[in-house]
Amino acid sequence: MSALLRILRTLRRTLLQAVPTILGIIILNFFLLQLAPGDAADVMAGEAGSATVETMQALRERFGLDNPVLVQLANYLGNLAQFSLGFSPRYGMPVTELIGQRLPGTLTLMAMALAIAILIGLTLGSLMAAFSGRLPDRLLSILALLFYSVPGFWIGLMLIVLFSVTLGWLPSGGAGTIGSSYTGFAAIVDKARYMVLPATSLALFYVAIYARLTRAAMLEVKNQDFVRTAYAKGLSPVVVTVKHVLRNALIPITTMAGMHVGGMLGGAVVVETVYSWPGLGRLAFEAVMGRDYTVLLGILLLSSILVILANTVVDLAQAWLDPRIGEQK
Amino acid sequence: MTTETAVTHAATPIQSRASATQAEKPDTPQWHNIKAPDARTTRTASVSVPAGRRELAAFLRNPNALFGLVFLSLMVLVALIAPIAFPGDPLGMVGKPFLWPGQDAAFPLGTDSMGRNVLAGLFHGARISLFVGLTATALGLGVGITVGSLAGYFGGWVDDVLVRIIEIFQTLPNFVLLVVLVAIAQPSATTVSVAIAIVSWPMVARLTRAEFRAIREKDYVVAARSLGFRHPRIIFKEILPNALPPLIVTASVMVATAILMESALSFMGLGDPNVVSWGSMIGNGRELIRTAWYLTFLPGLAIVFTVLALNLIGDGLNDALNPRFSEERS
Amino acid sequence: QSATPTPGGSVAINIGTEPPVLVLIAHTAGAAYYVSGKTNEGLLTYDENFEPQPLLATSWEVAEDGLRYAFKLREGVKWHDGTDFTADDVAFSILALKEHHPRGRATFASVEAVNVLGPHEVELILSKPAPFLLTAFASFEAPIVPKHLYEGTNIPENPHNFAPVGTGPFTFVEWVRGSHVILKKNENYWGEGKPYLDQLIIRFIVDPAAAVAAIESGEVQVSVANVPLTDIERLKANPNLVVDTRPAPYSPSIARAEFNLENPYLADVKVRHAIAHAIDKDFIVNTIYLGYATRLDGPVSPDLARFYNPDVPKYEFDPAKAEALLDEAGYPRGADGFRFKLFVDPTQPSGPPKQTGEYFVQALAKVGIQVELRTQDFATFVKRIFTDRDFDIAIEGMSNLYDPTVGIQRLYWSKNFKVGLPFSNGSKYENPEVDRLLETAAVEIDPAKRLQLFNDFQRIVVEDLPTLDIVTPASITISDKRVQNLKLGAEHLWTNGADIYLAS
Amino acid sequence: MSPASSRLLEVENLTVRFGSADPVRHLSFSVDRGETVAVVGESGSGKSLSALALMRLLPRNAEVPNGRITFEGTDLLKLSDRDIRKVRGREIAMIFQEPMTSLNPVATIGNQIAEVLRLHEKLSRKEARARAIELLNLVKIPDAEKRVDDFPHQLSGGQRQRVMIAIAVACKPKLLIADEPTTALDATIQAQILELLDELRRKLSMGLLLITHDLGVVSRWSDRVVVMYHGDKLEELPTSELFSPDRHPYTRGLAQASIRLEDGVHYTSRTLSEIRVVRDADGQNDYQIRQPVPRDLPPVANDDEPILQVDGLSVTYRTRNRENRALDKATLTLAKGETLGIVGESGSGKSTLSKAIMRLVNAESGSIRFQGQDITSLGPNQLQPVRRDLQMIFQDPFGSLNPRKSIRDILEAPLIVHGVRDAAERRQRIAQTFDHVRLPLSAAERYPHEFSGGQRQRIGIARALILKPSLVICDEPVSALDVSIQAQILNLLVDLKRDLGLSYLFISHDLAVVQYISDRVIVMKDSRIIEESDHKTIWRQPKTDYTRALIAAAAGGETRNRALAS
Ligand SMILES: Nc1ncnc2c1ncn2[C@@H]1O[C@H](COP(=O)(O)OP(=O)(O)OP(=O)(O)O)[C@@H](O)[C@H]1O
Ligand SMILES: Nc1ncnc2c1ncn2[C@@H]1O[C@H](COP(=O)(O)OP(=O)(O)OP(=O)(O)O)[C@@H](O)[C@H]1O
Ligand SMILES: [Mg+2]
Ligand SMILES: [Mg+2]
Repeated sequence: MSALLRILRTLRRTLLQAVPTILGIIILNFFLLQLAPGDAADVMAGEAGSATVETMQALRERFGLDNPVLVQLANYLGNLAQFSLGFSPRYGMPVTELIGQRLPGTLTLMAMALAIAILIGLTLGSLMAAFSGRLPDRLLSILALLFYSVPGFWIGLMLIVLFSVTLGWLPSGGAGTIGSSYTGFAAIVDKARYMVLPATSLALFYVAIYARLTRAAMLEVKNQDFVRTAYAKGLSPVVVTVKHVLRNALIPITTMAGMHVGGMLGGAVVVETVYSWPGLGRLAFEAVMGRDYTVLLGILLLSSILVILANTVVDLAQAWLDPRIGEQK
Repeated sequence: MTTETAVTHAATPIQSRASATQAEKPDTPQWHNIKAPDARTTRTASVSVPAGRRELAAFLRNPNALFGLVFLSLMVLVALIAPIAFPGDPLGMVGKPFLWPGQDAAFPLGTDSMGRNVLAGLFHGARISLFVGLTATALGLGVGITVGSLAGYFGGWVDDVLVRIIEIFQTLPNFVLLVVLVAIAQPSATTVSVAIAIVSWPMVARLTRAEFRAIREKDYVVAARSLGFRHPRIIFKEILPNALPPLIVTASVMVATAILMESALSFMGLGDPNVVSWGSMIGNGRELIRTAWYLTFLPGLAIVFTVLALNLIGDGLNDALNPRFSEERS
Repeated sequence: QSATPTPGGSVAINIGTEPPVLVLIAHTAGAAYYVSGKTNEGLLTYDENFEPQPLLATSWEVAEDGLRYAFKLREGVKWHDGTDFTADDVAFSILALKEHHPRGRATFASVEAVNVLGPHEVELILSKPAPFLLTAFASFEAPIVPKHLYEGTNIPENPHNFAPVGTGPFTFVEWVRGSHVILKKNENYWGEGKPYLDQLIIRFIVDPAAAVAAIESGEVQVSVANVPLTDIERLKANPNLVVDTRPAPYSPSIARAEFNLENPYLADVKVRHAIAHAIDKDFIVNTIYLGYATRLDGPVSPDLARFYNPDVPKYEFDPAKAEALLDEAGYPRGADGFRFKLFVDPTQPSGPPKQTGEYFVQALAKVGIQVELRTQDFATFVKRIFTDRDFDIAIEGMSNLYDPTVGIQRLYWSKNFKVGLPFSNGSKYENPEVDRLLETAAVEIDPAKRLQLFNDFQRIVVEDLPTLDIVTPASITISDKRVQNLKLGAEHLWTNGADIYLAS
Repeated sequence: MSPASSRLLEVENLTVRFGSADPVRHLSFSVDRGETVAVVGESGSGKSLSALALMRLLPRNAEVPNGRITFEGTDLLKLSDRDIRKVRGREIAMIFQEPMTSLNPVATIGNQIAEVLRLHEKLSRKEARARAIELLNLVKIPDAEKRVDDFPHQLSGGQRQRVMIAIAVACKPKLLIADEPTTALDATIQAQILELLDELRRKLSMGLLLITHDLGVVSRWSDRVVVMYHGDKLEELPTSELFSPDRHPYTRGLAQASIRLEDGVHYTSRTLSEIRVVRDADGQNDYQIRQPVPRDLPPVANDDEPILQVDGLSVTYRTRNRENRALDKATLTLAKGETLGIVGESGSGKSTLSKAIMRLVNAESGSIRFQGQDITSLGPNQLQPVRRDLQMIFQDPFGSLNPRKSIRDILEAPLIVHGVRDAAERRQRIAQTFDHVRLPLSAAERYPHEFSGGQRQRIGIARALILKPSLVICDEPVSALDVSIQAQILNLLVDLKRDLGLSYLFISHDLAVVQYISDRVIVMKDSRIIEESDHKTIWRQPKTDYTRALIAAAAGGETRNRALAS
């Protein structure tokens, strides 16, 4: 009975709290972007390499840059109120559509990366905790730190060289076989093949964090009395770890994973660049470079909604993991 | 019924010192009754260590931490002596381009595509990378801890407002925000540090807040309040030391993140072009990864080892600051 | 080129940057050059010697006075949507170019009227001669768009700019933003048996190292630009690949350092000369471009052979002379060893422009000029140089285009100094003689006289040195050796691609 | 009683070693089928470790250098890891000392019980659940069908303890180890649980190893007693002889130091015996029992204004989704020099009352007057001087000490906060307080975790006393202490009262202790004060049924001594 109620309550609270946050984000970003030198017309005219005063004027009109800043903000908010993210003259399409094109791919990539990171992280962390203070622990933690401290693009390029150029097993970039007409399972396999390398590159960075976190949490939980109770029942170490320790240790990890969702979107820029992956991170980067504020604001808005959603999911997951959460306090 | 039931040397009431309040006073040296079982295992030496030194001693006893400390000191030393060891601009094009390490004794680690001395770059790069890493972390920690502890400690509307602010920054994709900030402020070591601090503080704030919320409810904090401690004392002396472990781990990770973020910025061409950093060396060398891999590998190695050292120090600090661990290790 | 082309097959071309549009009717984005002509043809195409060749126009005629251009158009051509291609489309497109195309405004400025003389006949009436005009009808430069889809719309935002409908050998299939464009064979193409390819894929692999990996692993068959120069030696050794460095005459690019003449130091021609002597262009060619560039002494690239004047003053690398000039100009070295300080702003924060900037820092320091490098993103650069004019030396890549009046005049003409206008006369160079030469050349129909005017112009600007021209980078294409007819004529890779085929 | 057939467990020469220390040395004892053996001894004497050693559940850094543990003929120490797992939970089961934390917080109690059944009895999920409900019924959890899906935090402390018992007896073990099964439970629940264990022992004819420091419990429920001190077994004796005079001096000391409700001892009439252990030159312990000299106590000054006056105090805890009125219109007064004892059900609001008086939780209504001043709504700054005079000893001694501060820091901070600037003076005050609570000054640099539970409690007391307050609220100050230390602390509190004129609000679930120390007693139940009397009347003429039940449960002991009966 209380589980559903708990979930509904959490959801309602989150949604109510999200409104001011999102509004704050829009306004903050809007003014932040105003501070960046140059505007979309500069970029477009600059890219063209040749322009005239008239074409510049026309460009500014198209972007709505000829209005005072506050009017631009009001226009944007007006658009939002009608659930429209505006139109990007640079891309020649509504921002919603532009983002919509890339969102599924980005989300899958992020989800896969996060899944890989958590899976490997949990495994490494559990192993490290099991061998805490001994050689395997030391070696694994150095390995994890290596993953962490090697720049993402370096790993990315090395993986490409190894798996695409040398071995020829996996494609070097892109999000799927271009022009293929795969359906069903074949399509999934195809997509997965393209996703393995970028997801791994993206994940490795986080593996270290989860591994360390898991290790710490497991060590913490391991010393608690109820673990001893479990052993006293005659359970084997593996069962104790999986059934009793891990679940309790998952809570700080889910917290961290929630925090990483936003970070991943941004951290993906580099990986997306290396793998020519048509993702939102790259789009955001290009929007900054192109001073295409409607697109950028759209992405940032989406990202904040995503993060808030992720936080909610984390809250729910934690409420499920730990019955004490959400009931009291 | 007020007779002594056992023969004892304390048969006569003993006058206590200053207060003269006790019915009895311990018969000191051998007073075995205060046995504190654990006390027996504690060596007297560690008992007499004055506060503060114990942590240091515990830290220095930890071989990992010591290794980290030595390596980091070495790096700091390298940064300090860089101008003496390699006077002149590390960006100077002093040799033939693409000399491999060992190929020319004048450039033990080779030269890059423009004929710059890689070793000089590594030395001078230590200055900037450590500067960026440490400054950004210090700033991020400072702001994050302040905001997080205020939110977590006071709760209520203070918390509501601060959490909104944290959330606003947290939901922005870090790297994109970083790019925007650098685009606004022009790349330089300082602006890059500040920008990295701006994107990294929310994480610290969240963590601190969570810790503070949990610890705030602990009995020893309630006890501190009951003793009339004021807020700053409770925040900084009672709660903060207990909230440190995750923060220390985060801090050591943050230094690494900052160094790497600077490198990613350089990768995207948004670093400070007038100074060398490990990140910029990697950024410059990345296109050459296939032909002259040492150009990315060497600064990469420097980063890896520094990060490793920092993490070892972090772990060591954590253990040392935790009276339990340092005890067990001894 | 080789024997008999075999039809069929698919070719993927990596062009690096993703273009903002696919049809250049109201845009001039360089990345779109590779795509626009494949779907939307122009009236003419050009051979290596810039001789016009028929495309949508089968014949043409230029009046003696250069004020009337008449074109006979190809018959039986259909738009991709099945509608017939007619003279109305051409007239409409040329007027649209004149109205909306960033360069078209200037190119077609003197076009007073476009008259449709018949279903497949059209004439352009000019108010004054435009000697370059006949070279301006390349597919990507002056694409012809279907009137029935563009008329009455906001042309710069017309959805078909993003999903082209043209007469070209390839029809548009899809554009996945951030990833690729797929074009497929136009079965109704007018060219007999062409195109040979069934499919053409345009990829956008931004990262240079990844771009190399893609061509090495065979995922793309052609890669233009953005391949790290250091990898080229290795790629050359790859038996499956061909590295082609033939120039692209239709739009040769040059690297140059633009001096801000509003800066008191740089206003002094001696200082500019000193800087020229302090810079070792051979070093730049060899170290930064690894030899894949040609030293440049004047504003015209040797790739634009018709207008190239080798006979301009040369500033040899001579630091001593540079120092002497600086002393002479009244800027002795100060206590810190420096005479004065300048900023250098490269267009891009990475690659050769940045490296050139880095070299400037080092080279100028040697002659006592302290230089600070500033890198920034493109928007900031554009604003800094052309709006804020807060710069001393800007290092830019520029295109000569197919004619100096179109590609070079804008950079030196005093009337084209316009604050806020990107890539105009950023130096604020003002020389009445140069103005006169350029203005005269713009309407001079006698090629010999025109060439002379440009030669004089080149000599003067090299003497005055408002801009230090540095190199003209090679245009490098790496391709699978089976891909044939990739670069044809003056248009290079920017042709309609109908002749590309895969040798077995 | 032929040993061969009825002997269940035989421990011989067991030593447990942590690095250089041996907290258990050469311990030998045995348990027969159907027998209850009690282990008593000072806190930290190695009782729990010995029990853990039987289960092979010692902490990883502990080793067993010698000894044999023969259980039904097999040496447990020699079994492989696989085989010992078959013994754990099925043959030998254990109820751990700390019921609050010994259950997995994220699993339902039903699953935690079922787990052991499915493992050892190979029951199906459904069968195991049905059995779990049966077991919950057996341990008298009301509404077992519903509560089987509850999580541990939804149960009260006593109920959790019972779930632990259900887990332990699920597979009908032959030996049940119960480590302090009733600490921190109020008298009625304590009695119920012990009765339950005893019943199970009889029904299943299992051996019961009962670890406790409560001699009342020992004498009432066990057959034999093992007395431990510092890892050594001092002696083993039949329970009936526990109170006989010719035992080991330490055992005698324990017996004398313990107070029983039915003895009716009061601080005004008698000091409590203390055991003093002195190590001779040759390293032998010399156990001495002493009864401190009696004290002349000033009469309680009932005259002028009371030191504390609480009027209609109510506290409601508001959490996100429910309200809990933890204290309902409490009214009480406390004269200078008086000790007011508070007893009552667990969760009846005793700690809440003390925290409200301390202004650590905000009162919803009502007023608090302290030393004539209304402190109900003072701001933090005005409260500061009041805090100095009003101190509290927290219920959880470990939790109320900052784990990262040495004891010196913990004691010094209040002095600094309350304006003792002079370092020398602070040092002197600390030394003096250490003396008060019988802690050696050499312990000052150590950290809370380096002390035993009893010592921590004394540190808490020291912190409360160092500011020389006039009122101390003591929330269960002796619950974690064994009788010998309890006696010391109680004597100390009385001394301080005499010397400093302190007043106490004294909360305890141990009626005998409350009886000993209080001048007046109030009884709390369901957030209310239900009864108030002076210390004599309340035990003789309790007014409410609850109080009567409480006293009956606490006093039943001697009359039903099984050891004597059997
Ligand atoms: N993990 C450990 N590491 C080191 N010493 C330990 C550890 N656990 C217990 N000890 C020490 O072993 C001794 C015996 O502890 P044990 O828990 O058996 O005491 P106990 O008799 O059960 O006390 P109590 O009545 O307080 O529960 C104590 O001195 C304790 O400090
Ligand atoms: N911080 C809190 N938030 C919410 N409810 C609380 C809080 N503290 C105590 N309670 C609830 O208030 C009630 C009274 O608790 P209190 O701690 O005063 O009981 P107690 O009489 O001291 O019990 P015990 O003998 O177990 O210590 C209990 O139901 C408890 O669950
Ligand atoms: Mg114990
Ligand atoms: Mg309580």
